[in-house]
Amino acid sequence: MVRAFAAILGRDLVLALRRRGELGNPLVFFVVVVTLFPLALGPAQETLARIAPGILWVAALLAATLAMEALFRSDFEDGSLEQLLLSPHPPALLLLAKVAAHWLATGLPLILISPLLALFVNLPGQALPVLVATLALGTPTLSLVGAIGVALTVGLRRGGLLLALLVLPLYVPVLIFAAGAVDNAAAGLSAAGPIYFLAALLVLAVTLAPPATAASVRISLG
Amino acid sequence: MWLWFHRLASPKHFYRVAERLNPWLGSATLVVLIVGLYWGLVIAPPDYEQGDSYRIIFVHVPAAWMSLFVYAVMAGAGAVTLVWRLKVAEAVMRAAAPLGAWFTFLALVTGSLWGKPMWGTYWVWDARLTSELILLFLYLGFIALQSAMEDRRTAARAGAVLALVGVVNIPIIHYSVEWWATLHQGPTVTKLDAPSISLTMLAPLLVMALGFLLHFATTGLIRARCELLEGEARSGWVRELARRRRT
Amino acid sequence: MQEFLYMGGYYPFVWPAYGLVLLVLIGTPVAARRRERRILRRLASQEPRGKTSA
Amino acid sequence: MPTHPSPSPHHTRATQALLEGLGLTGARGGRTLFEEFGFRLGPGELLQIEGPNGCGKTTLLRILCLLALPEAGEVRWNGMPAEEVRPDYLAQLAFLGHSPGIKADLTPRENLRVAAALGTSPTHGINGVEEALARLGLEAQGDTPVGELSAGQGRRAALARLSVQGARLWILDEPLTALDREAKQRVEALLEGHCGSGGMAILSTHQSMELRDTAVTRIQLGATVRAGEA
Repeated sequence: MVRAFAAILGRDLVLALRRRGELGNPLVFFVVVVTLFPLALGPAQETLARIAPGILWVAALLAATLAMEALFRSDFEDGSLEQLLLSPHPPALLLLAKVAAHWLATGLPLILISPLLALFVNLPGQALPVLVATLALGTPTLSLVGAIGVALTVGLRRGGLLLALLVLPLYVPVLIFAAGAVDNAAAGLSAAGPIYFLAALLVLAVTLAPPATAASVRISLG
Repeated sequence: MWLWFHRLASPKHFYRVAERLNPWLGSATLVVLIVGLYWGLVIAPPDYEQGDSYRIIFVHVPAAWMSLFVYAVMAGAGAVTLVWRLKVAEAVMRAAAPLGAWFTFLALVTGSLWGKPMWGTYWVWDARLTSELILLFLYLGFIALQSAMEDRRTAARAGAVLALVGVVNIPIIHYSVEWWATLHQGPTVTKLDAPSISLTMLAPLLVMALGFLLHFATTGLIRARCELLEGEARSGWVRELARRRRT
Repeated sequence: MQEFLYMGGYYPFVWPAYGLVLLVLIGTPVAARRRERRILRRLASQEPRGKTSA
Repeated sequence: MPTHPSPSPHHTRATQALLEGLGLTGARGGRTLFEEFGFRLGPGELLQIEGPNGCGKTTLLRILCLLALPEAGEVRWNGMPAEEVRPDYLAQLAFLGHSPGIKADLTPRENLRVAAALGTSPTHGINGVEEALARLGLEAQGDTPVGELSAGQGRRAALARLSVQGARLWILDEPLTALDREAKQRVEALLEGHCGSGGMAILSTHQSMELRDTAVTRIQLGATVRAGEA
C-alpha cells in the first residue's frame, strides 16, 4: 500500500520536474496578479498595507485554482487515471498521493515566494510569519477540495470555467479564516483562533476529500 | 408501508402518483398562501419600530428557510442516487435544484429590499445575506454541472457527489461568514434582524413557510415528472403515455 | 384600501418584494407544466403513426 | 427476444470457472447496447468478443473491469460478486484499453516500475520489470522516454505493462489495431504464453487471430435490441 503511494508520489514529482516549464505558471500568475493591485489602487503605502492580506490571499487562491486543472488532465488522456482505479490499492489513497505531489509542485512554490510579494504590497513585517503559516495550512486544503471539482469535470471538454464555479464557493471558509488571520496579525492582534480553524479545515479536507475525489473519478470514468 | 414506498421507486408508478397528487397539492398551496398573505399583510399589526416594512419577513424568511431545505432534499436524493441508483431519486434531485436557486434568489432580493430602509443601501455584507449569496453559487454550480454533462445518469451521480460535498460545507461556510461578519463590522445594528417576533407575527410567518413548502412539493413533482419523461423517453410506459395523450 | 397600499410609507419596498415573490411562485409551476406538455408533445410526434409497438 | 450468444462447444476441462458474466446489460447515453450477455471463463481460456463497431464491445470490457456500471447483471469472480471482492479481483486483473495507460514523459522502465507497484500485491517482485522489457524486445529502449519511441514501440511498452503486473486475467480492447505483422505475432505469442501458464484473457478484436493451443471461445456481441424495449 505504502509502496503504491510512494510510486505515485514519486512518479508525479518526476513528471512535474520533467515539465519544469509548466511548473512556473501558477507562480508567475501569482506574482502578476499581486502586482496588478498597486497598479490599480496606486502605490500609496497605507492603502496597500491595509488590504495586503486580502490581495495576497485572493491572488494565491486564484493561482491554486488555475493550477488545479492540470491535476488529472494528462492522466485522463493517456489512460493512467484508469489504471489508478484498476489498482487493488484504495483509490482514495492513490489520489491523495497525486494531490500531495500536485501541491508540492504548485502550492509550495506559492508559499516560498509569498514573502517577496508581501513586500510588493507593503504587508507589515509582523504579519509575514502568519501569512506563511496560513498559506502552509490553506493551500493543501484548496488542493484537496479542488481535486473533487477536477475529478467531476475531468471528462468534460471545457471544464476550466465550470471547475472554478464549482470549487470557489467551497474555498470561501479557507479564504475568510486565512485572510482574517493575516489581517489580525497585521493589526497586532492574535491570529491563533483563525489559524486553529484553518488547521481543522485541513484535517477535515485530508480525511473527507480523497474518498469524495475517488467517487467522482469513478463516476467521470464510468 | 415498505411495499408502498418500494413501489414509488419505479419511475412509472412514481409518475402516476405524482400526477394524481398534483391537483390536491396545487390547491392546498393556493389556499395556504392566500391565507398567509392576507394574515401577514392585513391582519398582523405594524411593528412599532420598523412600521410596515417588516412585513417583508413573511416572504424573506420562508424563502431563506426553503433555500436551505431544498439543498438538504437535493443532498438526500443524491445519497439515494449514489447508493441505490434510483432513477426517481435522480429526477427529484435534478428537479429540486432550480427551485432551490429561485428560493435563494428570492431570499436575497427580499432581504435587500427589507434592509434598504434600515441601511440606506440595497446591499450590506450582512452575515445572513452573504451566506445566502454563497448558497446561490452552490446551486448555480450544481445546475451548471448538470447541463455540462450529456449522459444523464453520469450527470446525476456527479451532481449527487457535489450536493453531498456542498451540504457538508454549508454549515462551515455559514460559521465562517458569521465569524467574518463579527470580525469586520462587530455586532452592530446592521445585523438583519427580525423584530422580536410576537405571536401575532409568528403565526402568519409559519403559515407562509408551509405555503412555500407546499409550493416546492407541487412544482418539484411537476419538474420531477419532466425529468422522468426525458430520462425514460425510450421506455414503454412513456411511449404509451405519449400515444394516449395524442389520441 | 388607500392606506393599505400606502403600507406606512414603505410601499416602494414591500410591494416589489411581494410582487417578485408572487411572480416566481406563479411562474415556476406554469413553466414546469408547459415543459411537461412540450416533452409529451415531442415524444408523441416521434411515435410511429397509428400502429402500437408490441 | 434478446439473442443468446452461442459459444463454441465448451472444451472438456470442466474447471471451476473463475470469471463469470451473468445477464449483463450495457447502455451508453441511455441507449441499450447489449442485453443478458453471459459467459464463463476458466484458467487457460481466451474469450474473443466480436461485433460491429458501436455494438458495445468497449462498454462490456469496461464493465468487466469494474470501470463502468452495468444497467443490469453481475460480474462474478471465483463465485463471488466482483464488487464485493474488488481488491482481490483487481489484483488479478490487467486492462489495456484504447489509451496505453503509461506516461509519455517517463521511460518504459520507470513506467513499468510504477505499474508494478500499482498493480501487484507485494508478493510479486519488482524484478518482473526487466523480464517484461526483454519479453517485448524493449531492452534497448528501456531508458528513452516513451514519447520519443515509435508508435509500435510505444504499443509494446503498453503491452509490457500487462505482463509486469503479474495478473491472471488480461482484458484487452482491440489489442491488434495498427500493428504490423511482426508485432501481431508478438502479441499472439504473448497471449499464448499467458494462457499457457494458466492465465485467462478477454479481448475484443476485428481481425482473426491464429492461436494454436489456446482454447478460444468466440462470442458475437450485438443483440438486436428493438428500439424501445429497455
